[in-house]
Amino acid sequence: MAYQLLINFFLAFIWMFFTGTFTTSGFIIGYLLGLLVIFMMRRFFKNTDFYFIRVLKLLKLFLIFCRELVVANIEVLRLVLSPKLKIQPGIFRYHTELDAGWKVSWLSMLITLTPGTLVVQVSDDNKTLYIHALHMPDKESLKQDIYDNFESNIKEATS
Amino acid sequence: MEIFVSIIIGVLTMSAVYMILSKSLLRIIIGTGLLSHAAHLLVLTMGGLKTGAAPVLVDGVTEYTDPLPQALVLTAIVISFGVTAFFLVLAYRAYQELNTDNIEEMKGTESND
Amino acid sequence: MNRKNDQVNDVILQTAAVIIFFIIIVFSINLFFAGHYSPGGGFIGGLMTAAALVLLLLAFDSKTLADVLPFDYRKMTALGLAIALLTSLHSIFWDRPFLTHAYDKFDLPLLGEQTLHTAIAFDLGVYLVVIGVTMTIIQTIGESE
Amino acid sequence: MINLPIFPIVIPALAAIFLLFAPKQVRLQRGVALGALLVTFAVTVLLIFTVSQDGIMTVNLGNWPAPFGITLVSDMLSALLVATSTLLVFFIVWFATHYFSDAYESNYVYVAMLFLLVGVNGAFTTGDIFNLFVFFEVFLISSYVLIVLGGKGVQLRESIKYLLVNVIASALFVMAVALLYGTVGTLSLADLAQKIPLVENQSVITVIGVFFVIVFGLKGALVPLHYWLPGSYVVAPTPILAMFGALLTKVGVYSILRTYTLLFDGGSAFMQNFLIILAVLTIVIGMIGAIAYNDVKLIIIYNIMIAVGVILYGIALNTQTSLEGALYYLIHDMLIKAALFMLVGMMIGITKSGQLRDMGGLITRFPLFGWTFFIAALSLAGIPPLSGFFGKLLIVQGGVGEGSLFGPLLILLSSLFVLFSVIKIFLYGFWGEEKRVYDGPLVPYMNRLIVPTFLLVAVAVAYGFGAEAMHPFITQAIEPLVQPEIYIDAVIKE
Amino acid sequence: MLNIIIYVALAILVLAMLGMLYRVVKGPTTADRVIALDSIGIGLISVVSLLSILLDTTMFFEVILLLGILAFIGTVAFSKFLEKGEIIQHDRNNDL
Amino acid sequence: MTATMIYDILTGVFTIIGVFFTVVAAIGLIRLPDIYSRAHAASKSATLGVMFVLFAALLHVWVDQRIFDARLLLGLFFVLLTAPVGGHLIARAAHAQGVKLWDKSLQDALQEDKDKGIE
Amino acid sequence: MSVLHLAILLPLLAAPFIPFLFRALKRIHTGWFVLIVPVVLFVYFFRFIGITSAGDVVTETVEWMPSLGINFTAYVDGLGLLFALLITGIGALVVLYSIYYLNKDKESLGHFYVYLLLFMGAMLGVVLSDNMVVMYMFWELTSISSFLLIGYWYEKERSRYGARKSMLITVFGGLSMLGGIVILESIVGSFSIRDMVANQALIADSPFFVAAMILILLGAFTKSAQFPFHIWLPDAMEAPTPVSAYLHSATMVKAGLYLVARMSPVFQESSLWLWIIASVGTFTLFWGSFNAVKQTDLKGILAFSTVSQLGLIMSLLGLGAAALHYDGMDDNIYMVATIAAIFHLINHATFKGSLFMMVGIVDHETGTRDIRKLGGLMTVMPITFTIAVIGSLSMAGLPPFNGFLSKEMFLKATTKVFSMDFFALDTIGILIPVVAFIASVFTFIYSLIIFTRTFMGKAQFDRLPKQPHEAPIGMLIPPAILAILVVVLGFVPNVLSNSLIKPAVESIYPSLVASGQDVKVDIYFWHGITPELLMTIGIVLLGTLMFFTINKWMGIYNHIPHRLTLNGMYDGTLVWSNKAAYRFKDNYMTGFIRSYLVYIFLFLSGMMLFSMYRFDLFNFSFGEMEPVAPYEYVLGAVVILAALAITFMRSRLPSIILLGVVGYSVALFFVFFNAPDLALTQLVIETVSVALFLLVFYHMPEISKKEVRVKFKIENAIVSIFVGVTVTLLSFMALSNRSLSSISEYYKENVYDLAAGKNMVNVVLVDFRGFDTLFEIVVLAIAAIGIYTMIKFRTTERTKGAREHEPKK
Ligand code: NA
Ligand code: NA
Repeated sequence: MAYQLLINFFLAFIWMFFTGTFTTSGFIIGYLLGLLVIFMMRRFFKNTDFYFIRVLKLLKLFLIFCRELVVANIEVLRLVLSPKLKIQPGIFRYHTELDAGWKVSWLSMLITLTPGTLVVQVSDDNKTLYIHALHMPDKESLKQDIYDNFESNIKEATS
Repeated sequence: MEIFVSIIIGVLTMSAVYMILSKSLLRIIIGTGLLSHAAHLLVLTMGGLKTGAAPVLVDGVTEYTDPLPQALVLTAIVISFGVTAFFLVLAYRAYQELNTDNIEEMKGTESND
Repeated sequence: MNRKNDQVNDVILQTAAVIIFFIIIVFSINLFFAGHYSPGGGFIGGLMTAAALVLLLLAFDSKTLADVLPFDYRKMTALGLAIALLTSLHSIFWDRPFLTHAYDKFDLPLLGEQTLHTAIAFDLGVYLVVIGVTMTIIQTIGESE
Repeated sequence: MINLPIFPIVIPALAAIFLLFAPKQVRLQRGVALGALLVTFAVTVLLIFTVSQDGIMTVNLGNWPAPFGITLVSDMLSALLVATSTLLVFFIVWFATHYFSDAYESNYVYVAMLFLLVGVNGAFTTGDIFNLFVFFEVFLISSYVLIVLGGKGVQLRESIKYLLVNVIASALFVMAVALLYGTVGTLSLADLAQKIPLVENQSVITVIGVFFVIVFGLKGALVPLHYWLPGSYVVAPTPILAMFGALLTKVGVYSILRTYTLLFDGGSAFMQNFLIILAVLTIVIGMIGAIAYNDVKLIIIYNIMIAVGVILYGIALNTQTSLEGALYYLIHDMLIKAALFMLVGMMIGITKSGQLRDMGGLITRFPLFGWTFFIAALSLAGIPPLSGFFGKLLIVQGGVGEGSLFGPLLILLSSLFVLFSVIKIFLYGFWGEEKRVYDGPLVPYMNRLIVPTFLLVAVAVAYGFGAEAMHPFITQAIEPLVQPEIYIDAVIKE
Repeated sequence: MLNIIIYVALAILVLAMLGMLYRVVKGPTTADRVIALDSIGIGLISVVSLLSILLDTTMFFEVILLLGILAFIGTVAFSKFLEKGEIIQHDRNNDL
Repeated sequence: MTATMIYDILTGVFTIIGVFFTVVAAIGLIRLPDIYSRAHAASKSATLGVMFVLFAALLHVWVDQRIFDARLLLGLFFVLLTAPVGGHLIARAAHAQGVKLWDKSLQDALQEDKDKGIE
Repeated sequence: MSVLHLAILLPLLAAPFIPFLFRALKRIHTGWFVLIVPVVLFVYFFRFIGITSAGDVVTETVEWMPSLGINFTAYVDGLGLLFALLITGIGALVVLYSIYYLNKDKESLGHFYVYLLLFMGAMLGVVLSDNMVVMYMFWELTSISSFLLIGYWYEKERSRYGARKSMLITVFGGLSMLGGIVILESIVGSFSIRDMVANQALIADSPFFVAAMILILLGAFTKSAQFPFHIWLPDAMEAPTPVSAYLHSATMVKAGLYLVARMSPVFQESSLWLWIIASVGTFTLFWGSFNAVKQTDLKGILAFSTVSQLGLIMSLLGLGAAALHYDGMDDNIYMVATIAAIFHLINHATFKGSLFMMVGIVDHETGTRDIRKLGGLMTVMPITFTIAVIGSLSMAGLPPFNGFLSKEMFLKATTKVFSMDFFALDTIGILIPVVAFIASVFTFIYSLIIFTRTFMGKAQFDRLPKQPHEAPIGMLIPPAILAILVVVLGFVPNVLSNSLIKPAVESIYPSLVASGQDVKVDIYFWHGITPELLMTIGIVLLGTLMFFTINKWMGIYNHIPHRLTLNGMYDGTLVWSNKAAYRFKDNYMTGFIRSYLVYIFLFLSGMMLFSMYRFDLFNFSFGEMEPVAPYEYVLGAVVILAALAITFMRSRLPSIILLGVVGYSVALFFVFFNAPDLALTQLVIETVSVALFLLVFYHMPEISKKEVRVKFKIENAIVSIFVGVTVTLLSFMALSNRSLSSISEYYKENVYDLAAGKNMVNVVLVDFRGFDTLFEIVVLAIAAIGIYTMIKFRTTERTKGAREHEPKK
């Protein structure tokens, strides 16, 4: 993916150099042209997918995240602002299948950013996340949500 | 505005002096920090507050706040930072050597005999 | 992994720190160059660069930082002072008062018309001193423990 | 060379910066520091002669017209003090190269000493009240570094007090500058002097002036702002102490001299009376202190206060004669105090104690040392024709000329206390029976230390004998103090 | 109109920050204080943003980013301080 | 209704939402029972609040001065990036310090594992 | 530089060569080289007699510091010449004597003769300088050389004690004299004594007249050992005997007399002058003789005797002033006092010089000076005995010696007091002859004691440290010469009359000389049966009676407790002043920085408020100002609350956090004040500072929870409120008085065109005021270096290279 990205940037600069337009718009045009070239040549890069697909997957992840952020924030709002605190917090374990530290980090950040859950600690082997939940009477469904919304998408985007 | 800030400066000075007169070295250093805040605010106040836009030239703006006190305060802030840092480390070293941060236990001995 | 017991997994911090480091560095360079025209300058730029370095220190450790960026910050301080002083000094060779800055507008390839100003060099001195000083202080204190 | 006034500041700074690159090379440190100081001194001599021929030199830094930039002003007063300070630091560093162990020398001691000189020379030269603050900070932070160097427990303890007082003083300095800027709207000393008469209510300026005197008085250890002085000075290593004693309090006194004559002399006698009271108190407390102790360092330290009080009295009178005296005395005291601190430092070095009861008979083994001390002591006491005399004479004359007897007689009486205190050191340290055997490698070592010390005393003696030769310079230095227009015109050229 | 909204918003923001300050002072644990401080830092960003709107200036946008950076570094430092007692480690794999 | 007015209204709305969330964060900080719960309020309600306000400022500058200010966008991104890390670190530090969960909490898996010596 | 100058400076110029001679030529006694100097000078000055006796003076001027009015004007008149001859003449004899007295192999003659020559030169300078500053310089040099000579055997505690005492007292006097000199200069506009004499009327009219007189007299009295300053003289006897003979009897102590004589023309018309000098002199005369009797050390007797004799001469100089108030022109009966003073000054030099040398011989040959051990030496030391008898009897005032003549004149002068109908002398002044009579009785007694107890009575040589025998001839020659002079002057006193005494007296009465009067000096033995002769007979009778009944009344001396004696007071003062000064310091220099700061803050606030009150600056008028926005009020409240809250915090973390709150709020204020650069900087600095606080204070203890005294808190609160209010009021004051506009307009107008920048603050920082910034970063750099060394370089931990200094190879 990095290789492809590099080539794309290189193409964008080449474009700017040829046209003599050293501006943001010049770069964007060059970039898009380069993207087109790479897409057409995608079979040339063996064993790897066209990188823009991954970008799209990441975009999807981001959108899901945004949705979760809003939905969950409203949920927290309800909890916090209700006259009587009806929360049942606690820390639970979440086993992840992600295989690299940075992926686990991203997952943790997403989990933490969405309300109601907060990663307290990552185990040494990067396999277990200790998550604090504001309201966890049904922790299995929480785990499932995390997996469905984030982990699976991260897997997909980075495989 | 200047009157209000002058009062703030007075309160800051007051707290600063109170802290400086206490026994704990930490409190004393905090006091010096407060005192320099007071001094810096005083410089700005003396230059006149909010008489115009931020002193960065922008087309069409003619009234700017006096840049000189700002520059002076900037210099003063940096200097007092350097000194405070030094002071802190001195306090730390003094604690290591003397095993106290109580200024009263650091009574001087101007020995005679 | 061979870690002592109290060393907990900092993977999240470290992952984020690397990204944030670059953001801060870019920001600090921007602050440094923008100084003459908008808020910023060598001083605040230097502090931001130092902040970026401190973030690495926090997320990793001083040995790691020293391996990656083998600077002697005391010498960096001295270098900064030398640059600032020599920049101030250059004018006396033209028999102008000390600290007289010179500037001119140049048309540079790629960058277009730019004002080159010896004040920038002076500010570079300030920038280096601030980094050097901040890092010297922090490293010295850090290592004393 | 229009930039001449900048060099006494820049050369030591360049040397110090250069030495920052090679902290562990002790020989390089010594050589560069001494070399730079010699060159600087040569420049200051050139500066003195240039100023004496062409009048006040000014440098509008950055080529910005005064009062918009910072202007350096080398009048004769500034040039003389800069030259004296540089020469002193040269001797002190020379002394230090033999005095300090390598561990000290490789821990930036010369760098800090050079920067201290930078600050002092800058303070003497600058023509801008805020820049004065900056230079104060330069020499203060250098002094902080020097005073804690070595990090013994007592040292750290007393350094805290020293720092604390000075940090407070610095904040007050900023406040004072703020009030002045708020009232007059400018920072250049000359411009201030020019605009202050335009301020509607002159008494506001007097009040701000009192604030400034208190700020500078804290540096100059004027009673009742002197409490920090004895304790913190006594813990500093000898060469450091020599620098502090000779230079730092004097900068405070210089600042009062400069601002009082230039800015705060108008309006009422309030200011003058205030200064006279401070001077008298300082002399009296100094006298009491000087006779109270049997610790050689402390004795000389309290003598600093006496000197400061005497000089301040001359300043306060603000007449041609008294100012001449104050300046004569100021330079004398810088030279001789440094020498005396070096001398008592050597005594401590030999006997391993600062207490007189542990000393005795030094003159038998070290005659040159003993006589050097004796001459220095007499000079400090103002025995003619040694250097202390003429300044004191002029100050006393100034006081009598103003119709006052109390001040002049007090100053004369203080000489007796000075003599009493330093002769005590001579009697019990140098005379008397030998308390220890001072053999071994100490002898050649002391013989090396005595060289810079002796030469410094010789300079002081020459200064006394050459009082006449100095006189034209002193007169020229006083001119802008008596007639501020000279200063103003030199800086603000219409 | 917008100015009034901003004014009111500013006032509310400051009040909210005062509430956070309550937590700073009250504690009870240091971590509570740190997190409240972090929030105040974030709140300051909002304050400066609103002030920029109010004063019609872009002069303070650097301040915004700076606040973010400082709040973050501050939080990291504080939590390291709390957790490890030292903020900067020499060599985390070998020392102690 | 001019475009400027619409933009102004949008700016106002974003501001109000942002401030609202900040207030929620403050209330959360005050009301919630333990440090871990409060960390939630701080690390997301506050974040969301500031993001809205920043967006309002971005919009305003864009409309008012025709500047799309990258610094604000960068700031937005930065807050988004750092908030979760900060929240995580504080919670972890508190736990390492031995700060107990609220007594009505359901479970503390981390403490269980620490006790077992796994973590 | 004239020959005269060279002559005066010759001893000083010769002094530096002495140590080299001493070291180079071990075999020859250094004294022989030194002797050349006084001999040559004596011969040189002797030639001046012709000039001065003709009423002329010699003046030579070397410009030294013309701009300060200090020139080395050598001035030889009768008075100066008399002293110059005494200094060089006695000097020559003393040097000769010292050659035999001091062993060249045991004593450090290199030092001794340097001091002696310094003294000789200094003394010549004193008596031959017209410029009073130059005279003062030489005056102090005599004190210093005396100090060095008294402390010659510096290992001995008594030597150091005596040296210090003499120096303190004489330098005190010297400084007083300097004060007087400066006052006189301020009146006359010149340091020249002749100018002062010429402007005597001007001085007399000055309001500072009395002050100047008293100050000058303090100089004279201390130097000439007048009561109560005489106490240094007996202790000065620790000096080697040649020194005692020279400095402490013949010359230095007479410098005070010289000064009084020299300044008489300036002051003597005042009644106070006469009164002070006459009464101090007379009392000293009594006190010295009274104390001499109880001494057991021969040198002690001589020391008090000298005090007494100096008092005598002093009183004569005082009484001589009456001459100016007497209208009878030609036979001025009061002038006899002055003539007697000058004559006795010479006589005293001869007999006291010989007596000191005699005592030196006794000491040298027997090893003691204690009259309780001595006795019967007459048989073994006949020559010495003869010298002693001549000297003593002359001192006692018996004929046919010179002492008799001058003593008679003295008594005559005192009786003249009866006829003085001015200055109230005819009433209370009657005490003067009475006291003089009593003193003379005691003088008679101790004079007898000197030679009877030493040379007569029972010999007890076994109690002496050495077996006594007559001294070597070289040692006897100098006292013998003096003794011969005693006799010769007794018989032919008038050899001196016109050559030395008359010119000297004329110097004292320039106004009389100017008015054409003639000083008649005619000294002769027999005046007939005069009151003074009757007094002398009475003295001899009463003295003899008392001498033989001495054991009956010696007890009176024991009734004065030591503490109340002047010596006791001197010692007590030194000890007490040291202790009291220390206790005083202890009381306010507590070593507590807090109390120091309280003083400093109180002084600051008190002074500022007082001066504002003094100038009535409390009515403020602010003019128009920007209104405060609501959010600014809120932020201000935050700052105030946080600042106040800090003072109540009892643990470190909240304190630091609150400090951060204040810092951040200040940064926010900077935003309000349109200071973006400041806001940026303040934010970062505040953060770094807080981080440093945490870093450092992690290792320090919690703030002590120990209950702090309420009083302490209240004190602190009062001081801090005081200071806070002061600062606010100062700010109000400045705000009310902003009449001038700032220089900043210049930056706004020129920042882009001339400095190519837009951010004014930044351009000010790197360009307009780049110099500030340059040294601001220097401050930062030094701070960092300091922090580095503070942590890395600890002498306490390592031993190697840890000491401040150590010997180097
Ligand atoms: Na050395
Ligand atoms: Na060495």
